[in-house]
Amino acid sequence: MPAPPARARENAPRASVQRPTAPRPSTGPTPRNARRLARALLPWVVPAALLVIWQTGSSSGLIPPATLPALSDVIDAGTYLAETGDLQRNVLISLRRIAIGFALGATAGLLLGFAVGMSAIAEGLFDRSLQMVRTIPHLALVPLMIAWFGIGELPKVLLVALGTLFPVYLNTVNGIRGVDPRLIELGRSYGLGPLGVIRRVVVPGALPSILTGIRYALGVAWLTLVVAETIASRDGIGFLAQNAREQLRTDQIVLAILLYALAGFLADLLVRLVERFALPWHPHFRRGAAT
Amino acid sequence: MPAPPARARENAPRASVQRPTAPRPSTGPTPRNARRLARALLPWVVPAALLVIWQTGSSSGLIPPATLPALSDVIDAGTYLAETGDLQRNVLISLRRIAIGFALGATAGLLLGFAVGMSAIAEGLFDRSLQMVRTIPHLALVPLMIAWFGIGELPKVLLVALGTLFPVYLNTVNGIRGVDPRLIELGRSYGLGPLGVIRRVVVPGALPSILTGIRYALGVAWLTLVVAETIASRDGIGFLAQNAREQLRTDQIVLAILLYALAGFLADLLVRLVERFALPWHPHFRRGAAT
Amino acid sequence: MSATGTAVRLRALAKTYASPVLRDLDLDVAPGAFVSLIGASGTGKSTLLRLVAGLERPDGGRIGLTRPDGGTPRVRPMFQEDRLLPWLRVEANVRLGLEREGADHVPALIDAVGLADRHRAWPSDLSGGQRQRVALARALAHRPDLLLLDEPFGALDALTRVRMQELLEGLWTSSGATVLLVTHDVDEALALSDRVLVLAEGRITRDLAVDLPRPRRRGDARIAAWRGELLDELLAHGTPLG
Amino acid sequence: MSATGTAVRLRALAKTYASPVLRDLDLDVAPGAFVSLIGASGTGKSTLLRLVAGLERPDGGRIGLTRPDGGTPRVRPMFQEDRLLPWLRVEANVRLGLEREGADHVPALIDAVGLADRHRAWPSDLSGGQRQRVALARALAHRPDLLLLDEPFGALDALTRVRMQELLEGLWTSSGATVLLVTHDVDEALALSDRVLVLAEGRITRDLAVDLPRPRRRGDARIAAWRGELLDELLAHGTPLG
Amino acid sequence: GRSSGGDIGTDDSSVPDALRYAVIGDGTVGVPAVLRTALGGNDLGEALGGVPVTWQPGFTASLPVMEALKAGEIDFTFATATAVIYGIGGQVPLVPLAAFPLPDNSLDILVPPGSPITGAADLRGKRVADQQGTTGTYSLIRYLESAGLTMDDIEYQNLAAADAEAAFAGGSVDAWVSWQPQIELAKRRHGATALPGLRTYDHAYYVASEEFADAHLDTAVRTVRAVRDAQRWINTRTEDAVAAFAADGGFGDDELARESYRDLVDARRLSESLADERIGPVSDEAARSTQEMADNFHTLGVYPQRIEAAEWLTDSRFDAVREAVSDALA
Ligand SMILES: Nc1ncnc2c1ncn2[C@@H]1O[C@H](COP(=O)(O)OP(=O)(O)OP(=O)(O)O)[C@@H](O)[C@H]1O
Ligand SMILES: Nc1ncnc2c1ncn2[C@@H]1O[C@H](COP(=O)(O)OP(=O)(O)OP(=O)(O)O)[C@@H](O)[C@H]1O
Ligand SMILES: [Mg+2]
Ligand SMILES: [Mg+2]
Repeated sequence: MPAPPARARENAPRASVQRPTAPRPSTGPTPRNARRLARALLPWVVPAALLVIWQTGSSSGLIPPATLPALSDVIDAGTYLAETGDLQRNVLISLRRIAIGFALGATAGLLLGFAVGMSAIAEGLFDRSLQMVRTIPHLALVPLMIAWFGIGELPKVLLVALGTLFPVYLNTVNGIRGVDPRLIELGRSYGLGPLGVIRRVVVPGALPSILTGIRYALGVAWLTLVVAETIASRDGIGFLAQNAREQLRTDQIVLAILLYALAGFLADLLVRLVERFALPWHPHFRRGAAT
Repeated sequence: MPAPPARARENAPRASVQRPTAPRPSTGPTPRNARRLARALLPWVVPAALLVIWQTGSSSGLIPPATLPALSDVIDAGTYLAETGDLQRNVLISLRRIAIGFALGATAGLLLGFAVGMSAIAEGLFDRSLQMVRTIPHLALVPLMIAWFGIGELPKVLLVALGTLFPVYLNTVNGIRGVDPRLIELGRSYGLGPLGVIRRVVVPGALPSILTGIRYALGVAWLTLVVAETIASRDGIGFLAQNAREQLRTDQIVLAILLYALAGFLADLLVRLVERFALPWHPHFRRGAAT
Repeated sequence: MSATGTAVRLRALAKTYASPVLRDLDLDVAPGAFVSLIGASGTGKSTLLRLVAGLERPDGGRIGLTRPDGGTPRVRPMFQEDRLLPWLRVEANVRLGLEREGADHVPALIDAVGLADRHRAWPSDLSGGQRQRVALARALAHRPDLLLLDEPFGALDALTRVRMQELLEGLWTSSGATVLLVTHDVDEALALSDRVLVLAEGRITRDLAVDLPRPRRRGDARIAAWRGELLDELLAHGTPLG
Repeated sequence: MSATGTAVRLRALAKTYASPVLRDLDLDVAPGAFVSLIGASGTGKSTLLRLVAGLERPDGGRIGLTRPDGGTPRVRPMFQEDRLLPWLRVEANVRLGLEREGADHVPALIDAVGLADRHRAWPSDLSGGQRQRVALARALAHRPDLLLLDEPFGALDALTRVRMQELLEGLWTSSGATVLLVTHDVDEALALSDRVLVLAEGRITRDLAVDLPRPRRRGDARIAAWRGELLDELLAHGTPLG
Repeated sequence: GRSSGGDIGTDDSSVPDALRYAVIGDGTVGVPAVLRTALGGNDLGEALGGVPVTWQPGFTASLPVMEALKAGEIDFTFATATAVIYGIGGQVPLVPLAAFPLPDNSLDILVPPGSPITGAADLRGKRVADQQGTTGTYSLIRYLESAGLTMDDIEYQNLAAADAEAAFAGGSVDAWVSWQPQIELAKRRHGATALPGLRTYDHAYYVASEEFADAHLDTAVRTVRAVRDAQRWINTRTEDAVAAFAADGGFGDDELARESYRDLVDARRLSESLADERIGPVSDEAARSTQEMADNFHTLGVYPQRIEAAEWLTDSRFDAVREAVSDALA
């Protein structure tokens, strides 16, 4: 039987005395478009509500500027930084660090994840060690990173790589363990070599989980960058945040936070696109679930 | 057919001209015990090798103390702190913060994860907002946390909760999406109410993924704690690390790092135990995979 | 058993996936009837069962399920695949959805499907036929008013199959439930049911009343004749292989 | 087809799970033979196939697969469940493990199992019988020297089943491969194979040579007699239901 | 350890390939800004006879600079007495080049507007924010002493300056000790009151890495002189300096920050304010005040060991350094 709808909302009444005709809402284009619009707007309800509460709270004086600067002040701070070109420059520099660090960390995480997920020996050798290294805070590592790798780009990028490695690693291992062993057996019986099994069976089967790891890692990359950009740097939005903090500029601190949220939004968008493209067979992405 | 072995190592030759008898090594107890011992020791190979390299490198002078203090110095630092009682006190205080923050964050992550995983409306409302909040670094949030929640235990515990929320949330959603929709349909057709479906089908199906999230979150809790314990605290191992850094006490910094690794090890052990107990049916835990 | 036969009434039922599967299908099943549905692979038998079970929305038409006493009918589908929950042992799978008090008959049922000594096994440790029997036991355990069976004996050898048929027939007789059975075995349909329906081209193209007393003998001449008729009917519409 | 029949030689084969499944099983299959295996549900038919395919380690005994020309035999099992990869469309599933050059016959094969118009479908959009036919096409596409089929027609209606049997028989005839077929349909075994084996109590308890010319007629008296004999043999050992 | 190594700068001094100058903050105000952009003709490269200067900004305080110094990434930097004490304790290979006293009003202790606290005695039982182990800690101790109080009499809150402001603004602390220019800015921003009588006792230093000082003492000493000249220029041409810093983005769009900075330069209240006239080779007085601070940290348990700072600072192996600095600044 075909895979049925996966969601609770689609739980049709199971055995009503009379089940009425349910013509698909494909008759008129208007209700469908309205529904589509509602679906597209839904994710913005919470952020918009927060922004409105914030601004009215600030302008009415309910939220004192010491607690949270007014939204307009934050926008001013952003405009000023954008006009001087600082904002763009810092964002680009941070993006570069993220890109390199993420590429390194995600690659290492994937390789280790596949090794550990596919081989019991690799699991025995590496898993425990990685689980132990995982809990070491980046902040605590900074002094050692400086001692070992100096104060240039290297320690910054390495910290980002370290931060992204673990979520990718853990979710890759989890994804591989979740692949139906009968399908792996099938692949093997049908003459796929070890690499073929990985490529045709393990990777697609583990992909949803791996993408969850990558999605999370894209967030962690930004988190780590803030720590990394406290290492003797005068650029990047981590430095912006840090500097704003030192100079007691709450408006810029909040600006940096909004920038991070924006980065999160974009990272999320990217992964959603990849998911849609890479998982056309997955029930969640086939049933036209919420965008 | 029964679920076959899942691991590459078990890839028996598929079609050799003559496949010899393979009596299970269950004949004598000695080789089996030896194998068990090897399996138990394997995870310690890498940490032990690192410790040996470290200590010989230090004592031979190959690793200058500025790069990395000698293991013996670190142990001395630990002994000193343990004798004064500082170590135990700080560890206990940190553990308490972790416990409360993790309980809060994991609960919120699970609830949100289930809401978003089970309902398209909840997904529309919350998912994007959470993905945006997720990338906001704790370090950047510290000033706001102080402004909003003061300098007591509350902001520290809240930061830990915030850190643990997201991995639990993301992995819960991923786990729920990975549950075979046919099994959910089955549960519904067999008269399980929405709660019954969650309890009997969704939770067990999503559990491996949820446990991955919890495992990761247990690590993140420690990472966040270091940041949290920069807020007006004179205790906790985050403070210990921070203080050691300011005093350029590399031995104590490394000590703190080793303590974090130990915390990671214990957290990992805990989750492994839970996995073994909660997933008796899972192929990975049934085939006697590496401990 | 306490089941109450349920009447099924389908009117102008239509369902389209990539291409139309069911179109304008009408069907009335009396409460307590045992109806078999046969048809070539891919003609929409499972789809029809899923529609009746409320698991799929029709693209047109009406589905009415009525219990003579006015209550809400308890419908239980047994799916074409076994759908055992991997994290529940055999007995827990059979108990699924039953209250603790209402499950006293479960051990007897597990025994009846020949799995008494395997009741603590994990589904992944069962043979294909064993899994199918667990799924059958689960469907029967609920004492449904309307039982929808999608090829419930497909993975069973000839003898086990006969035992399972006897089990089903016995429970049906004592319970008064309505049974809708999809099968690819014409003999099975003729041996068990009051009516045999042939599904082809999206409609019921043949509705054969099997008015023989029970238990039926395999060798009966009328059965042999009907058998030929039904196969001819199937042949007339062609298999998907042309 | 370029397959080379492979001889199978089992000696004192033993396999135990919770309890013994196979014990001291001996079997010789000549290269190019078509051998059917029947037995009650849960007697170890699938286990035997998995052992021959090298997917399970025996607890004792020897398994020898020999190709007359000395090469390594190409063994392909078709599992009892369809095991389609959900992330590959029908055609890609059938091509699995084939080089691009060696897959020219795949479209024809998909056509032969009646799924030409569904070759771009996702497995989850297929009916049960359609999925089984994809799995069959996949096993045949590899032109194996030894083909291990575990109830390959269980989800097919009578007519589609006959077509698939014809397809299999045709490919077997032209290729010279050895076929080991597990089935629960005694008629099917007698119609297709050179030998029918009965598996019971962990051993081959009956080894029946079916020396009839092909194509065989269903009505043959000898077939009817063998049929009775085989069912009696099955009955003698009892089904799991006692 | 290295600190007991041989005499520094006694071999012939050579010209380095480059000078790596650590900058705390982004280097858009103060001495580094002047030297980096050659304001008022103060060109460090030129003063060093063409040695290229690598500016290494972005340090959050002088303590992290010590980490970089230890890793051999930095040649020359400003350092507070605290950083020097911790540097000695942490065996950072540093050489003290010059010292000067901090202005004794370079710190403030703020209380919120309308607070009943008017002096040290009122701090009993109150929550006081300070970044532990800094100049402020030492000043706070002495301040409490003046009213017969100890640290045990207050609720001490260890907070970094940035976090302290948030806590102060949110009412989580009753008083807050910190240094310029932040504290003045915070005072204006929140309309806070500074309690009278808080003083600064310690010195600040310019230090070089041991390797650099030993091989290139001449360049190191010239750098000290250039720093002095730069500070001199700031102190005399305040309006020009502040305007130049502002043009370089030193105060962002924050007018208040600019004003308060100018006022602080005028009043000579910034850490480096006295680096123009009072800078010189490490004096006994500097060594004594630093030792006092180290002792205090040790007594209070802020730092676990007793550091023999004075002995270390006045060690004879730095004789050549002292001589060269005093010659250069003469
Ligand atoms: N979710 C789906 N999306 C697209 N096509 C589908 C879907 N489900 C079923 N179909 C198609 O609808 C037709 C009817 O499917 P159905 O499962 O009802 O057949 P069936 O009669 O049960 O066949 P079988 O005897 O092989 O199980 C098939 O051609 C199938 O490919
Ligand atoms: N992994 C396993 N662990 C424990 N028992 C198993 C396992 N696999 C199979 N068995 C048991 O071994 C016996 C033989 O199983 P097998 O699958 O070979 O039966 P079969 O003859 O193929 O039956 P069917 O006709 O029902 O498919 C069954 O009783 C089954 O429960
Ligand atoms: Mg079907
Ligand atoms: Mg089987």
